Amino acid sequence: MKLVYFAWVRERIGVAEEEVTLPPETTTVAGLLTWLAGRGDGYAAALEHAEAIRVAIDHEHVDHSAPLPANGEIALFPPMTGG
Amino acid sequence: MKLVYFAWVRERIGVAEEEVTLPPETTTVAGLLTWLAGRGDGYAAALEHAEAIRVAIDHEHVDHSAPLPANGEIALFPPMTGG
Amino acid sequence: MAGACQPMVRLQEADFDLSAEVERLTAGRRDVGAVVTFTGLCRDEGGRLEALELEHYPGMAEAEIGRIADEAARRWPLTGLTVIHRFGRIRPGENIVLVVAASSHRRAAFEAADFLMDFLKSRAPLWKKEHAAGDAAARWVEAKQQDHEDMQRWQR
Amino acid sequence: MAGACQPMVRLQEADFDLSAEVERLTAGRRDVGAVVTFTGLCRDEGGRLEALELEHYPGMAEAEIGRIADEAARRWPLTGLTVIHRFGRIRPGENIVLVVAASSHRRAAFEAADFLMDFLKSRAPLWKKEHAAGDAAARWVEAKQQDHEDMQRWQR
Repeated sequence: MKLVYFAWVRERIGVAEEEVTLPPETTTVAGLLTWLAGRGDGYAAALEHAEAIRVAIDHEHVDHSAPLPANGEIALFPPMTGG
Repeated sequence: MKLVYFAWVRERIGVAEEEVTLPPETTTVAGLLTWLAGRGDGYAAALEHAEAIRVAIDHEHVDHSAPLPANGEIALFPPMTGG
Repeated sequence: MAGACQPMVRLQEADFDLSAEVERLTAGRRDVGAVVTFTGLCRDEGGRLEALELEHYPGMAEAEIGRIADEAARRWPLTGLTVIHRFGRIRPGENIVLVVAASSHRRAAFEAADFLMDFLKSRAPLWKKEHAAGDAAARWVEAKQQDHEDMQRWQR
Repeated sequence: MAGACQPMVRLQEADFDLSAEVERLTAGRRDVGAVVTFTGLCRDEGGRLEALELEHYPGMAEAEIGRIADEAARRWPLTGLTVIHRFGRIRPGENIVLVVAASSHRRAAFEAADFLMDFLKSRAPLWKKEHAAGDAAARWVEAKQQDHEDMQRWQR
């Protein structure tokens, strides 16, 4: 699974993107966030308030309850501040 | 008293402006419109639906109940269609 | 904020330059966050119209639009406001009217421009005559009830 | 009307040209009656700000703004719609974002531009980082509750 990060999520985790292999029991966005938070201090800092993290699957916004696809690009980022 | 006319009010009356001397009992805008309507066919045609005619005294919109000034410029015109 | 901005109002026969008018309200400034422009153009009404003729009441048109603009500058925190209305003969595709509203905040700029247009339509002493394509006689445009209702949205 | 217009969406580092973008939606046409533009500019926040850094999600930014623009083109009878959002380093007084909405009717143009800005603020994957004047550390701008409320005005 390809993960991409933006803004302070990217800065705290320390990389802009990475490939990960998820454990089979991780099947939803919420599960992914919990699993990621356990990967290290940067991840924990980025996902401290996981409910505020926005998620997109293949360039479309999704809720934390969304199922994960078999393949695809999952993006994690803070609330948007464009415009 | 100086009277100025615009758009189809001007076209029906046939002049763009004129000086008039009002009878002493004509003291309001409504009275002016009634008096004018009796001055000829063009005036009667222009003021046929007098309630729709807009009036300005010295460049400010006024109601038909407004008193006439001693001097000044009184404008008669149709509802505005700019913008 | 140092009080209401001083709006600029012009009635002119010549066309206007959108970028130049926006530039006038933003050049050298660092406090403008939002600029909304409204440009009104002459439509050909499906080919029916050959030209519009815009008549105005010189002196009062400037004064009345100035009063509407001053009211907008009091109601919203604007950094600049410009209104230009053309008169004379205008052909389809040409500009008729321009409103530029600048502010630190986007809602103020949107609302002020919207307000200006609603009041211009119903309060500014200007009248449109339509010259039809072909032989049909020219006719004065009638005021729309909708324009009056649009203006009443702003009563408070 | 021949169906919804096809919006143009661009993410770019370079500045944009307001007049050129308006011209693109009006040149050679005789059916456009109203053009509303919204330009968002970088403010210096009373001297506090030296520059903004705009980060975007390439691919998704275009896709998401495109979806918002398509929704506007379905909701309002537009003849043209353009959205340009810059990314990279932007200094006070410089442009950040442009929306141009063209229509036969002024209310459609106003509402579509207003709608686009509200949705851009809350849905487009872009993030602003403020570089302060002096020695202060750069910091990410926080999303405002007001922006979320602005977007909800359009729910129906």
